[in-house]
Amino acid sequence: MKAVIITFPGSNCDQDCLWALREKAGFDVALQWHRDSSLEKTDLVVLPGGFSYGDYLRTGALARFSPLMKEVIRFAQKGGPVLGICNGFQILLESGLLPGAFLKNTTLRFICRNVFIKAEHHDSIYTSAISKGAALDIPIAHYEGNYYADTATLKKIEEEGQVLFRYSDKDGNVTEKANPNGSVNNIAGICNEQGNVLGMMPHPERAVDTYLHSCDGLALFKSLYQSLK
Amino acid sequence: MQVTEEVALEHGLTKNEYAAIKSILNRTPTLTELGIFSVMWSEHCSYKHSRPLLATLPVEGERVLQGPGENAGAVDIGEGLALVFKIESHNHPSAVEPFEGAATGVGGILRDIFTMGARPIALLDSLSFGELDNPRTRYLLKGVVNGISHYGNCVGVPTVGGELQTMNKYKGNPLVNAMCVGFARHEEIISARASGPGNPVYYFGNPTGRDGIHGATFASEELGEDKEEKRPSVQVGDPFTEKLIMEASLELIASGCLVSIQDMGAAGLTCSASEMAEKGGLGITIDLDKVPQRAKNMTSYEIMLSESQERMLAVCQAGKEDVLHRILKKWELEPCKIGYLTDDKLFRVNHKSQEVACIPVHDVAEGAPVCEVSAEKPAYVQTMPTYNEGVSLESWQDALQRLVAHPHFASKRWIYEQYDYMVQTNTVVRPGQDAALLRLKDSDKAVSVTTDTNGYYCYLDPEKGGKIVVAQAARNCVAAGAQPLAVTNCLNFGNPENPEIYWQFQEVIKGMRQACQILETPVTGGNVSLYNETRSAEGKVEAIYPTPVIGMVGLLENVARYMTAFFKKENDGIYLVGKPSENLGGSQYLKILNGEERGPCPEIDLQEERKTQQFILRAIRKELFSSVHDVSEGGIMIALLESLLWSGKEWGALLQPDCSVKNRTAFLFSEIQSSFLVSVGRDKEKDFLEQADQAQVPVVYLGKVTEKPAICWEDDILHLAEMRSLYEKALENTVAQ
Amino acid sequence: MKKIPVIVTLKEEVSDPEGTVITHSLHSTGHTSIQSVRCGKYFELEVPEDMNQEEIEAVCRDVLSNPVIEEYRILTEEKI
Amino acid sequence: MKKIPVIVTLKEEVSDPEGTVITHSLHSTGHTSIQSVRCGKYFELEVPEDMNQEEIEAVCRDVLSNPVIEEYRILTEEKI
Ligand SMILES: Nc1ncnc2c1ncn2[C@@H]1O[C@H](COP(=O)(O)OP(=O)(O)O)[C@@H](O)[C@H]1O
Ligand SMILES: [Mg+2]
Repeated sequence: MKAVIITFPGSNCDQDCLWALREKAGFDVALQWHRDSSLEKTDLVVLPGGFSYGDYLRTGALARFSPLMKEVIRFAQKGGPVLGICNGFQILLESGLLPGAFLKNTTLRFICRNVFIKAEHHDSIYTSAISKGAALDIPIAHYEGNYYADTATLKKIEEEGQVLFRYSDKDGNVTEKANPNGSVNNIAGICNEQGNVLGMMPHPERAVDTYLHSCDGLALFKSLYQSLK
Repeated sequence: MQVTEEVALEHGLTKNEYAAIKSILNRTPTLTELGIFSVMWSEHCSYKHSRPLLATLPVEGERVLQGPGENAGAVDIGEGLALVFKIESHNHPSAVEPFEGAATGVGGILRDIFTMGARPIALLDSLSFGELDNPRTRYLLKGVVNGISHYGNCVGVPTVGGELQTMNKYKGNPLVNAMCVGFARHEEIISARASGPGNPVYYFGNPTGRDGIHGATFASEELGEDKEEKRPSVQVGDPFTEKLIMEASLELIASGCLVSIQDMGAAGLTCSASEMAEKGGLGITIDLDKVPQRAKNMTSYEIMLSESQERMLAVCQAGKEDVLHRILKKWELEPCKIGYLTDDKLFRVNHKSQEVACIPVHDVAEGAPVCEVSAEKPAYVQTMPTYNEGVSLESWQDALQRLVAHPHFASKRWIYEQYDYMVQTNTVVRPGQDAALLRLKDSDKAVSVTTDTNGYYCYLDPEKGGKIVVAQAARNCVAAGAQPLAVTNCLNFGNPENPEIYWQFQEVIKGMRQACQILETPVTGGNVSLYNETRSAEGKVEAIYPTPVIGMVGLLENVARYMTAFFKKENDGIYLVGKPSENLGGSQYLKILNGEERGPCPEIDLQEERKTQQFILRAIRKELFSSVHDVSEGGIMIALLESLLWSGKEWGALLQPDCSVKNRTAFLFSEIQSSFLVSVGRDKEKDFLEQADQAQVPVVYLGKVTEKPAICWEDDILHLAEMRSLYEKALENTVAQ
Repeated sequence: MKKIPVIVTLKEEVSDPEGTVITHSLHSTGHTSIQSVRCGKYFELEVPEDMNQEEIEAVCRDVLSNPVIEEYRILTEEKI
Repeated sequence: MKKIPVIVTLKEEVSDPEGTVITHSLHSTGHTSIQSVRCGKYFELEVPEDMNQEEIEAVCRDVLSNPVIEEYRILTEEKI
């Protein structure tokens, strides 16, 4: 099983994703520089977290012009799985692979801490191995993770089951108190209509062994590994 | 412009120094030369007030790979691995533009680490501010934390620890010190020492602008077209470029194409070029027309003195230029060859086909005359009132309630949750406890990192205070199960030309020296920040407390054995390892609750400290403890409360000390040294007590962990539910008001 | 050369937490007559005199702003 | 009520890394005729018609900008 992680200038979770996917989830992993003109043959593309282009202009806004993004978009359009984490999610929105936009957290502060998220359904390649009803204990670390979509878009992604993760309390209840950043409907992760592209703000690669407070991120990588087999 | 003595004085040089410059050159310096001397001979670059005292600190040890003198120190941690670390201040810029001031401080300390060939793995910040009831102080704190968060998060180095102390002595002059720790294999460590005459010198990173040029108190026409106010002393940080130059530098070093590398920090191109040449006993020639420039029509003076951020200088091995070009291009950086090394030991600067400076390298880099200073014991030390039993005390419950609501003691969550403390996925013990602990993925090892300070103790008794800060940092490492290895330090003081301040400086160093020797934690580097004082409206000058900040690294051979500070099990016995006291001298209790400064500073016996620390480390290895927390400010009471709250569980404690206690409040809040609060499983108690006895370490039984969320001592009861919300929310609420 | 000033603001229906916080802090420091503050971004483009207006619009629309949440306005240019 | 538009920019001598990176990106996507972009902030204050001009200036100077690195400009106000 092969995964390609794309490093943009300013990405800083590429090595963390590499370690988690290779050492903990059993993927063969290659890092590709954003300037490369062609995408290696792969089963999965990961857009990692960080501050591509320093988050200048808008978060994720400048990375979408990277040469390799054209290839990633083509790969996604052909149904290839693309996982965007944190800044990767922001890039997916800016490049139009997913709907919506991000605003600053309502606290107007960067937030780094573990939160709980709940999978909305288990029919996705990203959630099939997550136990039903479980709330996953996974870290967030972002300043602009306040998901926004206009009413029509929101209605559509809710109806089509595109919302894959919501912030919840530890028992899986989706409450206002459990919403760390003001995201509409507690949205933490969404996929496209076909279900092959997922963007999520929480960092599953930061919850993959006992020294890291939680192993719950593994469930997502396991889902992928099994579904893509 | 004609250089005269008057111009030299305006540059902050003394008459003697100006005379020395003229005799070195055998002529009147050019303006550019004068500028070069003025920054290189400033306190910041030359340590002319502190050098003789710093020389007394112990710098040697089995594990020291690199002591003071390079960009950062380095220690061996076995298996061919090393830690590289250093601390720096950014006090002044942060006081005028908190966001950018603090951000660029982080940028500077990161460069000190990666120019050594080490990958930065952790950042820490030590913050000393005035009380937060002042709106300006709150504005400054918010800006500083935001700036650190912005820069550190963006470059992808976790900020895993730090501290915040709030006392009004820092109101006009807050302290912002940042520490960085890096990881390297021995063979990757590179020096800033240049070698090989003829080797090309390259510049990369951001272009040079007119920012940060100080000493420039001239009429502006003489320096360029622009007005003084357009030449800001604070720069804007660019963490994005920093990340690129970090990756590029590490790749350049690994490729073997470099001879040496240095960042352009304080005193910019002047300092980096001359120091690199000096370390190698060489000369250097640079051509300013080749230096990338952001502003138009910059003079040679301006280019040499600019402190624009995120700029690097590297000496390449002749013949390997293509490797350098390829790596820099990959990281989207432009290689600019600006000069070469020479063997004439001269620092030559050309601009517009003219030589604008020609100075013997050694004289400019190392030749600053040491300043004559005298020390005088200040009167306040003798007249400071001391604690006695007549001082009125509150009940311990009321006292705790009030102290926990004070930012000095409240949870620092509002700060550290703004920092990405998890990136790189090595943070085992997160901020919010004692020292942070990072595992090293390539081995079983883990490292503890901490910064500690206590300006108040150092004010009451600088020598004792100096000892305590080192001991306290070591205790924080020990509590995590890590052996303290070495120290970096940032000495924040007032004006050293004032004999009373100089006395504080000298005494603090005396104390630090003894502690570093006895605890075997040599000093591998540091930074000095002087002139931290403010002038009040009435013209009274007030200095900050003498504030040494200790940054320490420790080593845990087996990460699986790491220890944490919070209680783990009901019914575990709670013990004090150390000697209790009822002396409240020097305590935050008196300072915050009674609003009184009363000595004496707590006693410390360094041999006792060492014995206790070694006992704790051995006992952790033998798995005798459920939890270990050091006792520091706020005494046993604060340590106990933190051990309870940090568990995240709704537990309490039943206190039944097996020693005599005259006054409970004094007993609980006395800031005893060389002690730890530990919890021990019932099945381990016997073993623990025997081992302590053998080691001749004093132990007092304090009570046990209970199911009921309250601290009870006979009829005295304090419920914890409210304590928790006070503790968690106090800082955020204070800052937000 | 000329300078083109561009303002990008959040659409009216999008909430502006930053503006809210600034308003709040103005009120708490006594500037109570300031009803509200909204925040946006400002850009100054330096372009040749004869630059094609359509390209400028395209840059504002496709790069400098995100049409999901923002709108842009080009102010009157200045010669430099 | 009236609306007061305020622009805060970095002083000319201060580096503007954001503007530099945006410029660079525009060039690499073919918008090479855009010489440079500088970034700033934009604020829209809603205030009473009769609001004291000095207070507005004070807010711009002391709250909305930091004179150490920034300067502000008040654009022509609009009735609302
Ligand atoms: N400015 C800060 N930045 C990051 N972490 C901080 C800061 N201030 C405090 N912390 C964290 O909060 C915890 C408690 O700090 P402190 O009370 O100073 O600890 P101690 O007294 O044990 O040194 C530590 O883990 C520390 O790293
Ligand atoms: Mg501690």
